[in-house]
Amino acid sequence: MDLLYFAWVRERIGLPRERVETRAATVAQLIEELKAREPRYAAAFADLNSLRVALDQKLSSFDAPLAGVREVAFFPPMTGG
Amino acid sequence: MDLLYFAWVRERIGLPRERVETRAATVAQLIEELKAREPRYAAAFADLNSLRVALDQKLSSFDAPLAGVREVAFFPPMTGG
Amino acid sequence: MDLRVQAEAFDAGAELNAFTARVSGAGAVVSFTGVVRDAGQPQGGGLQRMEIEHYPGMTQAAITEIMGQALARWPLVDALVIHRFGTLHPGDPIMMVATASPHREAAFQAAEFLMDYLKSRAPFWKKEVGAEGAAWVAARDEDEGALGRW
Amino acid sequence: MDLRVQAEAFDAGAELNAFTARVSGAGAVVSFTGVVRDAGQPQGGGLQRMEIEHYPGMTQAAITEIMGQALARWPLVDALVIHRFGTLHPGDPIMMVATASPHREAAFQAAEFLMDYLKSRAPFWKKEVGAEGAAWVAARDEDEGALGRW
Repeated sequence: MDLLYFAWVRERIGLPRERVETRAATVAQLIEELKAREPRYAAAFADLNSLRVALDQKLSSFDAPLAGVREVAFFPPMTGG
Repeated sequence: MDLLYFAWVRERIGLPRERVETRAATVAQLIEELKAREPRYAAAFADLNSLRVALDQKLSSFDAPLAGVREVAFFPPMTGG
Repeated sequence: MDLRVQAEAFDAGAELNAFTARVSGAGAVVSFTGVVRDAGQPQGGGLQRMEIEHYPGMTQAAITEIMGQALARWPLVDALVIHRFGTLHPGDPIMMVATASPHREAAFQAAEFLMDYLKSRAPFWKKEVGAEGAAWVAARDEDEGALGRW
Repeated sequence: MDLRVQAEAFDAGAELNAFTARVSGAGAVVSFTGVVRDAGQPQGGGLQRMEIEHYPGMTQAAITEIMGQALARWPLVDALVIHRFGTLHPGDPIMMVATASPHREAAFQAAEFLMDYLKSRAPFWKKEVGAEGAAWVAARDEDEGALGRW
Protein backbone atom coordinates (compact mmCIF):
# COMPACT_ATOMS: atom_id res chain seq x y z
CA MET A 1 0.00 0.00 0.00
CA ASP A 2 1.33 3.47 -0.91
CA LEU A 3 1.16 6.18 1.73
CA LEU A 4 1.35 9.81 0.62
CA TYR A 5 1.93 12.80 2.90
CA PHE A 6 1.35 16.45 2.05
CA ALA A 7 2.11 19.86 3.56
CA TRP A 8 3.04 19.78 7.26
CA VAL A 9 2.21 16.06 7.50
CA ARG A 10 4.96 15.47 4.93
CA GLU A 11 7.30 17.81 6.81
CA ARG A 12 6.73 16.16 10.19
CA ILE A 13 7.14 12.65 8.87
CA GLY A 14 10.04 13.73 6.71
CA LEU A 15 9.12 12.08 3.44
CA PRO A 16 6.49 12.54 0.73
CA ARG A 17 5.59 8.89 0.22
CA GLU A 18 6.43 5.39 1.29
CA ARG A 19 5.24 1.86 0.71
CA VAL A 20 3.99 -0.12 3.72
CA GLU A 21 2.75 -3.63 4.39
CA THR A 22 -0.23 -3.56 6.74
CA ARG A 23 -3.12 -5.69 7.88
CA ALA A 24 -4.99 -2.67 9.26
CA ALA A 25 -8.67 -2.98 8.43
CA THR A 26 -9.44 0.73 8.64
CA VAL A 27 -7.68 4.06 8.27
CA ALA A 28 -7.84 4.52 12.04
CA GLN A 29 -6.04 1.22 12.60
CA LEU A 30 -3.39 2.16 10.06
CA ILE A 31 -2.85 5.44 11.90
CA GLU A 32 -2.38 3.58 15.20
CA GLU A 33 0.23 1.33 13.57
CA LEU A 34 2.09 4.35 12.20
CA LYS A 35 1.98 6.25 15.49
CA ALA A 36 3.54 3.26 17.26
CA ARG A 37 6.47 3.28 14.85
CA GLU A 38 8.33 6.48 15.67
CA PRO A 39 7.79 9.83 17.41
CA ARG A 40 7.67 11.72 14.10
CA TYR A 41 4.59 9.68 13.10
CA ALA A 42 3.08 10.20 16.53
CA ALA A 43 3.66 13.95 16.06
CA ALA A 44 2.12 13.98 12.59
CA PHE A 45 -0.98 12.08 13.66
CA ALA A 46 -1.40 13.65 17.11
CA ASP A 47 -4.54 15.63 16.25
CA LEU A 48 -6.89 13.86 13.86
CA ASN A 49 -9.19 16.90 13.79
CA SER A 50 -6.54 18.74 11.83
CA LEU A 51 -6.01 15.87 9.40
CA ARG A 52 -7.79 14.65 6.30
CA VAL A 53 -7.44 11.35 4.45
CA ALA A 54 -7.99 10.36 0.84
CA LEU A 55 -8.30 6.73 -0.29
CA ASP A 56 -7.30 6.18 -3.89
CA GLN A 57 -7.56 9.96 -4.46
CA LYS A 58 -11.02 10.32 -2.94
CA LEU A 59 -11.64 12.23 0.27
CA SER A 60 -12.67 9.69 2.91
CA SER A 61 -13.04 9.21 6.65
CA PHE A 62 -10.91 7.63 9.35
CA ASP A 63 -13.30 4.74 9.89
CA ALA A 64 -13.31 3.78 6.21
CA PRO A 65 -12.16 0.20 5.39
CA LEU A 66 -8.84 -0.27 3.62
CA ALA A 67 -9.78 -3.43 1.73
CA GLY A 68 -8.72 -3.07 -1.90
CA VAL A 69 -7.22 0.39 -1.36
CA ARG A 70 -3.89 1.01 -3.06
CA GLU A 71 -3.10 4.61 -2.15
CA VAL A 72 -3.73 6.37 1.17
CA ALA A 73 -2.96 10.09 1.44
CA PHE A 74 -2.79 12.11 4.66
CA PHE A 75 -2.84 15.91 4.68
CA PRO A 76 -4.13 18.97 6.56
CA PRO A 77 -7.42 20.63 5.58
CA MET A 78 -7.02 21.92 2.04
CA THR A 79 -6.39 25.58 1.34
CA GLY A 80 -6.98 25.94 -2.36
CA GLY A 81 -8.43 28.91 -4.18
CA MET B 1 -38.93 73.82 -16.45
CA ASP B 2 -37.08 71.35 -18.68
CA LEU B 3 -38.77 68.06 -19.45
CA LEU B 4 -36.63 65.16 -20.64
CA TYR B 5 -37.92 61.94 -22.18
CA PHE B 6 -36.00 58.70 -22.62
CA ALA B 7 -36.44 55.38 -24.42
CA TRP B 8 -40.02 54.62 -25.48
CA VAL B 9 -41.33 57.69 -23.63
CA ARG B 10 -39.17 59.78 -25.94
CA GLU B 11 -40.34 57.80 -28.95
CA ARG B 12 -44.04 58.12 -28.12
CA ILE B 13 -43.86 61.83 -27.43
CA GLY B 14 -41.59 62.34 -30.40
CA LEU B 15 -38.93 64.54 -28.85
CA PRO B 16 -36.09 64.15 -26.34
CA ARG B 17 -36.67 67.34 -24.38
CA GLU B 18 -38.79 70.45 -24.23
CA ARG B 19 -39.26 73.48 -22.04
CA VAL B 20 -42.69 74.02 -20.43
CA GLU B 21 -44.31 76.65 -18.29
CA THR B 22 -46.43 75.02 -15.59
CA ARG B 23 -48.07 75.77 -12.29
CA ALA B 24 -48.42 72.08 -11.43
CA ALA B 25 -47.56 71.51 -7.77
CA THR B 26 -46.62 67.84 -8.13
CA VAL B 27 -45.32 65.45 -10.76
CA ALA B 28 -48.78 63.85 -10.93
CA GLN B 29 -50.38 67.22 -11.74
CA LEU B 30 -47.77 67.90 -14.41
CA ILE B 31 -48.54 64.53 -15.98
CA GLU B 32 -52.27 65.37 -16.07
CA GLU B 33 -51.48 68.65 -17.84
CA LEU B 34 -49.34 66.88 -20.39
CA LYS B 35 -51.90 64.12 -21.02
CA ALA B 36 -54.55 66.78 -21.73
CA ARG B 37 -52.38 68.35 -24.43
CA GLU B 38 -52.25 65.73 -27.17
CA PRO B 39 -52.88 62.01 -27.72
CA ARG B 40 -49.13 61.27 -27.97
CA TYR B 41 -48.69 62.50 -24.40
CA ALA B 42 -51.73 60.56 -23.27
CA ALA B 43 -50.17 57.45 -24.88
CA ALA B 44 -46.79 58.03 -23.23
CA PHE B 45 -48.30 58.52 -19.78
CA ALA B 46 -51.09 55.93 -20.03
CA ASP B 47 -49.56 53.49 -17.54
CA LEU B 48 -47.73 55.12 -14.65
CA ASN B 49 -46.66 51.70 -13.33
CA SER B 50 -44.34 51.40 -16.28
CA LEU B 51 -42.92 54.90 -15.83
CA ARG B 52 -40.26 56.39 -13.60
CA VAL B 53 -39.50 60.04 -12.88
CA ALA B 54 -36.33 61.86 -11.86
CA LEU B 55 -36.32 65.39 -10.45
CA ASP B 56 -33.09 67.27 -11.04
CA GLN B 57 -31.40 63.93 -11.84
CA LYS B 58 -32.62 62.13 -8.74
CA LEU B 59 -35.10 59.26 -8.90
CA SER B 60 -38.33 60.45 -7.31
CA SER B 61 -42.04 59.68 -7.02
CA PHE B 62 -45.18 60.94 -8.76
CA ASP B 63 -46.47 62.70 -5.66
CA ALA B 64 -43.25 64.66 -5.19
CA PRO B 65 -43.60 68.49 -5.20
CA LEU B 66 -42.17 70.43 -8.14
CA ALA B 67 -41.28 73.59 -6.22
CA GLY B 68 -37.75 74.65 -7.15
CA VAL B 69 -37.29 71.78 -9.62
CA ARG B 70 -35.58 72.71 -12.88
CA GLU B 71 -35.40 69.39 -14.72
CA VAL B 72 -38.00 66.61 -14.80
CA ALA B 73 -37.16 63.39 -16.64
CA PHE B 74 -39.63 60.65 -17.57
CA PHE B 75 -38.51 57.20 -18.60
CA PRO B 76 -39.35 53.49 -18.38
CA PRO B 77 -37.79 51.31 -15.65
CA MET B 78 -34.05 51.31 -16.21
CA THR B 79 -32.31 48.37 -17.83
CA GLY B 80 -28.65 48.95 -17.19
CA GLY B 81 -26.01 46.35 -16.56
CA MET C 1 -13.13 54.33 -7.33
CA ASP C 2 -12.96 54.18 -11.11
CA LEU C 3 -16.11 54.93 -13.14
CA ARG C 4 -16.32 55.36 -16.88
CA VAL C 5 -19.46 55.90 -18.94
CA GLN C 6 -18.45 55.85 -22.56
CA ALA C 7 -19.47 55.17 -26.14
CA GLU C 8 -16.12 53.59 -26.97
CA ALA C 9 -15.47 49.86 -26.78
CA PHE C 10 -13.27 48.60 -23.94
CA ASP C 11 -11.09 45.54 -23.43
CA ALA C 12 -12.46 43.70 -20.38
CA GLY C 13 -9.34 41.56 -19.99
CA ALA C 14 -6.98 44.53 -20.13
CA GLU C 15 -9.20 46.40 -17.65
CA LEU C 16 -9.22 43.39 -15.30
CA ASN C 17 -5.43 43.19 -15.40
CA ALA C 18 -4.99 46.94 -14.82
CA PHE C 19 -7.46 46.83 -11.93
CA THR C 20 -5.78 43.77 -10.38
CA ALA C 21 -2.36 45.39 -10.66
CA ARG C 22 -3.67 48.52 -8.94
CA VAL C 23 -5.18 46.66 -5.96
CA SER C 24 -2.26 44.38 -5.29
CA GLY C 25 -3.04 44.18 -1.59
CA ALA C 26 -6.40 42.68 -2.26
CA GLY C 27 -6.09 38.93 -2.68
CA ALA C 28 -9.57 38.54 -4.18
CA VAL C 29 -10.76 40.20 -7.39
CA VAL C 30 -14.24 39.56 -8.81
CA SER C 31 -15.38 40.80 -12.20
CA PHE C 32 -18.66 40.79 -14.04
CA THR C 33 -18.84 41.42 -17.77
CA GLY C 34 -22.15 41.93 -19.55
CA VAL C 35 -21.98 40.99 -23.22
CA VAL C 36 -24.44 41.57 -26.09
CA ARG C 37 -25.79 38.11 -26.78
CA ASP C 38 -24.67 36.43 -29.92
CA ALA C 39 -27.11 36.36 -32.83
CA GLY C 40 -26.17 32.73 -33.37
CA GLN C 41 -27.52 31.69 -29.98
CA PRO C 42 -31.16 30.74 -29.33
CA GLN C 43 -31.50 33.51 -26.74
CA GLY C 44 -30.45 36.20 -29.16
CA GLY C 45 -32.02 34.88 -32.38
CA GLY C 46 -31.72 37.48 -35.09
CA LEU C 47 -30.24 40.26 -32.97
CA GLN C 48 -28.35 42.65 -35.22
CA ARG C 49 -27.39 45.37 -32.79
CA MET C 50 -28.22 46.93 -29.46
CA GLU C 51 -28.82 50.65 -28.94
CA ILE C 52 -28.15 51.87 -25.42
CA GLU C 53 -29.56 55.22 -24.40
CA HIS C 54 -28.66 56.94 -21.16
CA TYR C 55 -29.35 60.11 -19.20
CA PRO C 56 -26.00 61.91 -19.27
CA GLY C 57 -26.78 64.36 -16.48
CA MET C 58 -27.77 61.59 -14.10
CA THR C 59 -25.69 58.53 -14.99
CA GLN C 60 -22.39 59.53 -13.44
CA ALA C 61 -23.96 60.72 -10.18
CA ALA C 62 -26.25 57.68 -9.83
CA ILE C 63 -23.43 55.18 -10.34
CA THR C 64 -21.03 57.14 -8.12
CA GLU C 65 -23.60 56.92 -5.34
CA ILE C 66 -24.05 53.18 -5.85
CA MET C 67 -20.28 52.65 -5.79
CA GLY C 68 -19.97 54.76 -2.66
CA GLN C 69 -22.53 52.56 -0.94
CA ALA C 70 -20.60 49.43 -1.91
CA LEU C 71 -17.29 50.87 -0.68
CA ALA C 72 -18.90 51.87 2.63
CA ARG C 73 -20.54 48.52 3.16
CA TRP C 74 -17.81 46.02 2.32
CA PRO C 75 -14.06 46.06 3.05
CA LEU C 76 -13.12 46.80 -0.55
CA VAL C 77 -9.73 47.95 -1.70
CA ASP C 78 -11.34 49.41 -4.82
CA ALA C 79 -14.19 49.10 -7.29
CA LEU C 80 -14.46 49.66 -11.04
CA VAL C 81 -17.50 50.26 -13.24
CA ILE C 82 -17.38 50.76 -17.00
CA HIS C 83 -20.67 51.12 -18.90
CA ARG C 84 -21.09 51.78 -22.61
CA PHE C 85 -23.87 53.60 -24.42
CA GLY C 86 -24.61 53.95 -28.13
CA THR C 87 -24.57 51.19 -30.73
CA LEU C 88 -23.24 47.75 -29.80
CA HIS C 89 -23.09 44.47 -31.67
CA PRO C 90 -23.41 40.82 -30.66
CA GLY C 91 -20.36 39.74 -28.67
CA ASP C 92 -19.45 43.29 -27.60
CA PRO C 93 -18.95 43.87 -23.88
CA ILE C 94 -21.68 46.26 -22.68
CA MET C 95 -20.31 46.92 -19.24
CA MET C 96 -18.12 45.53 -16.53
CA VAL C 97 -17.84 45.70 -12.77
CA ALA C 98 -14.78 44.71 -10.76
CA THR C 99 -14.30 44.61 -7.01
CA ALA C 100 -11.21 43.86 -4.93
CA SER C 101 -11.03 42.85 -1.30
CA PRO C 102 -8.88 40.83 1.08
CA HIS C 103 -11.98 38.59 1.45
CA ARG C 104 -13.58 36.72 -1.42
CA GLU C 105 -17.07 36.91 0.13
CA ALA C 106 -16.88 40.71 0.26
CA ALA C 107 -15.63 40.94 -3.32
CA PHE C 108 -18.44 38.68 -4.56
CA GLN C 109 -21.18 40.40 -2.56
CA ALA C 110 -20.10 43.89 -3.54
CA ALA C 111 -20.00 42.91 -7.23
CA GLU C 112 -23.50 41.42 -7.01
CA PHE C 113 -24.75 44.49 -5.17
CA LEU C 114 -23.30 46.78 -7.82
CA MET C 115 -24.84 44.70 -10.60
CA ASP C 116 -28.25 44.61 -8.93
CA TYR C 117 -28.26 48.38 -8.54
CA LEU C 118 -26.86 49.08 -11.99
CA LYS C 119 -29.60 46.91 -13.50
CA SER C 120 -32.46 48.83 -11.89
CA ARG C 121 -31.10 52.19 -10.74
CA ALA C 122 -28.61 53.38 -13.33
CA PRO C 123 -30.36 55.35 -16.09
CA PHE C 124 -29.68 53.18 -19.10
CA TRP C 125 -32.22 51.75 -21.55
CA LYS C 126 -31.48 49.02 -24.03
CA LYS C 127 -33.14 48.56 -27.40
CA GLU C 128 -32.62 45.38 -29.37
CA VAL C 129 -32.68 45.73 -33.13
CA GLY C 130 -33.21 42.62 -35.19
CA ALA C 131 -34.24 41.60 -38.68
CA GLU C 132 -37.93 41.86 -37.80
CA GLY C 133 -37.82 45.17 -35.98
CA ALA C 134 -36.75 46.76 -32.74
CA ALA C 135 -37.92 46.45 -29.14
CA TRP C 136 -36.96 48.06 -25.86
CA VAL C 137 -35.68 45.52 -23.36
CA ALA C 138 -38.26 45.29 -20.58
CA ALA C 139 -37.18 45.50 -16.96
CA ARG C 140 -37.56 42.14 -15.25
CA ASP C 141 -39.52 41.90 -12.01
CA GLU C 142 -36.70 39.72 -10.65
CA ASP C 143 -34.26 42.59 -11.17
CA GLU C 144 -36.35 44.97 -9.11
CA GLY C 145 -36.88 42.19 -6.57
CA ALA C 146 -33.15 41.53 -6.34
CA LEU C 147 -32.70 44.92 -4.63
CA GLY C 148 -34.69 43.63 -1.68
CA ARG C 149 -31.88 41.44 -0.48
CA TRP C 150 -29.46 44.30 0.22
CA MET D 1 -15.34 22.81 -19.29
CA ASP D 2 -11.78 24.09 -19.20
CA LEU D 3 -9.52 23.07 -16.31
CA ARG D 4 -5.82 23.70 -16.02
CA VAL D 5 -3.57 22.87 -13.07
CA GLN D 6 -0.16 24.27 -13.83
CA ALA D 7 3.10 25.64 -12.45
CA GLU D 8 3.29 28.31 -15.15
CA ALA D 9 2.00 31.84 -14.68
CA PHE D 10 -1.16 32.82 -16.58
CA ASP D 11 -2.63 36.09 -17.80
CA ALA D 12 -6.02 36.47 -16.11
CA GLY D 13 -7.15 39.23 -18.49
CA ALA D 14 -6.23 37.27 -21.60
CA GLU D 15 -7.97 34.20 -20.16
CA LEU D 16 -11.10 36.23 -19.39
CA ASN D 17 -11.19 37.56 -22.95
CA ALA D 18 -10.65 34.12 -24.49
CA PHE D 19 -13.36 32.63 -22.26
CA THR D 20 -15.80 35.46 -23.06
CA ALA D 21 -15.19 35.07 -26.79
CA ARG D 22 -15.86 31.33 -26.55
CA VAL D 23 -19.18 31.70 -24.71
CA SER D 24 -20.60 34.41 -26.90
CA GLY D 25 -24.17 33.31 -26.29
CA ALA D 26 -23.86 33.90 -22.61
CA GLY D 27 -24.55 37.53 -21.79
CA ALA D 28 -23.12 37.29 -18.26
CA VAL D 29 -19.52 36.38 -17.43
CA VAL D 30 -18.24 36.34 -13.85
CA SER D 31 -14.59 35.87 -12.93
CA PHE D 32 -12.72 35.45 -9.68
CA THR D 33 -8.97 35.91 -9.48
CA GLY D 34 -7.01 34.96 -6.40
CA VAL D 35 -3.77 36.93 -6.07
CA VAL D 36 -0.80 36.52 -3.73
CA ARG D 37 -1.09 39.48 -1.40
CA ASP D 38 1.39 42.24 -1.82
CA ALA D 39 4.23 42.42 0.68
CA GLY D 40 3.68 46.14 0.90
CA GLN D 41 0.18 45.73 2.32
CA PRO D 42 -0.55 45.32 6.03
CA GLN D 43 -2.25 41.98 5.39
CA GLY D 44 0.80 40.50 3.72
CA GLY D 45 3.55 42.18 5.76
CA GLY D 46 6.87 40.71 4.88
CA LEU D 47 5.61 37.96 2.56
CA GLN D 48 8.39 36.99 0.19
CA ARG D 49 6.84 34.11 -1.65
CA MET D 50 4.14 31.47 -1.51
CA GLU D 51 4.76 27.77 -2.05
CA ILE D 52 1.73 25.84 -3.25
CA GLU D 53 1.79 22.08 -2.96
CA HIS D 54 -0.85 19.84 -4.49
CA TYR D 55 -1.76 16.19 -4.87
CA PRO D 56 -1.27 15.58 -8.59
CA GLY D 57 -3.18 12.30 -8.73
CA MET D 58 -6.25 13.82 -7.10
CA THR D 59 -6.35 17.49 -8.12
CA GLN D 60 -7.66 17.10 -11.66
CA ALA D 61 -10.36 14.60 -10.67
CA ALA D 62 -11.51 16.58 -7.63
CA ILE D 63 -11.87 19.85 -9.56
CA THR D 64 -13.49 18.14 -12.52
CA GLU D 65 -16.13 16.76 -10.18
CA ILE D 66 -16.71 20.18 -8.61
CA MET D 67 -17.07 21.77 -12.05
CA GLY D 68 -19.44 19.03 -13.15
CA GLN D 69 -21.65 19.79 -10.16
CA ALA D 70 -21.70 23.48 -11.02
CA LEU D 71 -22.57 22.80 -14.66
CA ALA D 72 -25.36 20.44 -13.60
CA ARG D 73 -26.82 22.84 -11.07
CA TRP D 74 -26.83 26.16 -12.92
CA PRO D 75 -27.65 27.02 -16.55
CA LEU D 76 -24.03 27.68 -17.48
CA VAL D 77 -22.71 27.96 -20.99
CA ASP D 78 -19.24 27.07 -19.72
CA ALA D 79 -16.88 27.24 -16.76
CA LEU D 80 -13.12 27.74 -16.45
CA VAL D 81 -10.73 26.93 -13.61
CA ILE D 82 -6.99 27.63 -13.66
CA HIS D 83 -4.97 26.86 -10.52
CA ARG D 84 -1.23 27.21 -10.10
CA PHE D 85 1.13 25.25 -7.90
CA GLY D 86 4.80 25.78 -7.08
CA THR D 87 6.48 29.06 -6.16
CA LEU D 88 4.53 32.33 -6.48
CA HIS D 89 5.37 35.90 -5.55
CA PRO D 90 3.34 38.84 -4.24
CA GLY D 91 1.02 40.15 -6.93
CA ASP D 92 1.00 36.87 -8.90
CA PRO D 93 -2.40 35.42 -9.77
CA ILE D 94 -2.75 32.10 -7.91
CA MET D 95 -5.89 30.89 -9.61
CA MET D 96 -8.97 32.01 -11.46
CA VAL D 97 -12.52 30.85 -11.98
CA ALA D 98 -14.83 32.06 -14.72
CA THR D 99 -18.46 31.21 -15.36
CA ALA D 100 -20.77 32.20 -18.20
CA SER D 101 -24.56 32.10 -18.27
CA PRO D 102 -27.48 33.90 -19.86
CA HIS D 103 -28.40 34.91 -16.28
CA ARG D 104 -26.14 36.96 -14.05
CA GLU D 105 -27.45 35.32 -10.86
CA ALA D 106 -26.46 31.88 -12.16
CA ALA D 107 -23.01 33.09 -13.22
CA PHE D 108 -22.40 34.67 -9.80
CA GLN D 109 -23.71 31.73 -7.80
CA ALA D 110 -21.80 29.13 -9.79
CA ALA D 111 -18.56 31.13 -9.41
CA GLU D 112 -19.07 31.41 -5.64
CA PHE D 113 -19.92 27.70 -5.42
CA LEU D 114 -16.74 26.81 -7.34
CA MET D 115 -14.65 29.05 -5.11
CA ASP D 116 -16.13 27.64 -1.90
CA TYR D 117 -15.41 24.09 -3.04
CA LEU D 118 -11.95 24.86 -4.38
CA LYS D 119 -11.06 26.47 -1.03
CA SER D 120 -11.91 23.41 1.02
CA ARG D 121 -12.08 20.43 -1.32
CA ALA D 122 -9.35 20.81 -3.92
CA PRO D 123 -6.08 19.29 -2.66
CA PHE D 124 -3.86 22.37 -2.51
CA TRP D 125 -1.84 23.60 0.46
CA LYS D 126 -0.30 27.04 0.70
CA LYS D 127 2.84 27.93 2.59
CA GLU D 128 3.77 31.55 3.15
CA VAL D 129 7.46 32.30 3.30
CA GLY D 130 8.57 35.59 4.83
CA ALA D 131 11.63 37.19 6.29
CA GLU D 132 11.00 35.60 9.69
CA GLY D 133 10.22 32.10 8.51
CA ALA D 134 7.56 30.02 6.85
CA ALA D 135 4.07 28.93 7.87
CA TRP D 136 1.37 26.79 6.31
CA VAL D 137 -1.82 28.74 5.70
CA ALA D 138 -4.47 27.37 8.06
CA ALA D 139 -7.89 26.46 6.78
CA ARG D 140 -10.50 28.92 8.02
CA ASP D 141 -13.60 27.64 9.79
CA GLU D 142 -15.65 30.05 7.67
CA ASP D 143 -14.38 28.33 4.54
CA GLU D 144 -15.58 24.95 5.70
CA GLY D 145 -18.80 26.57 6.90
CA ALA D 146 -19.35 28.22 3.52
CA LEU D 147 -20.00 24.79 2.00
CA GLY D 148 -23.12 24.49 4.11
CA ARG D 149 -25.03 26.98 2.02
CA TRP D 150 -24.94 24.90 -1.16
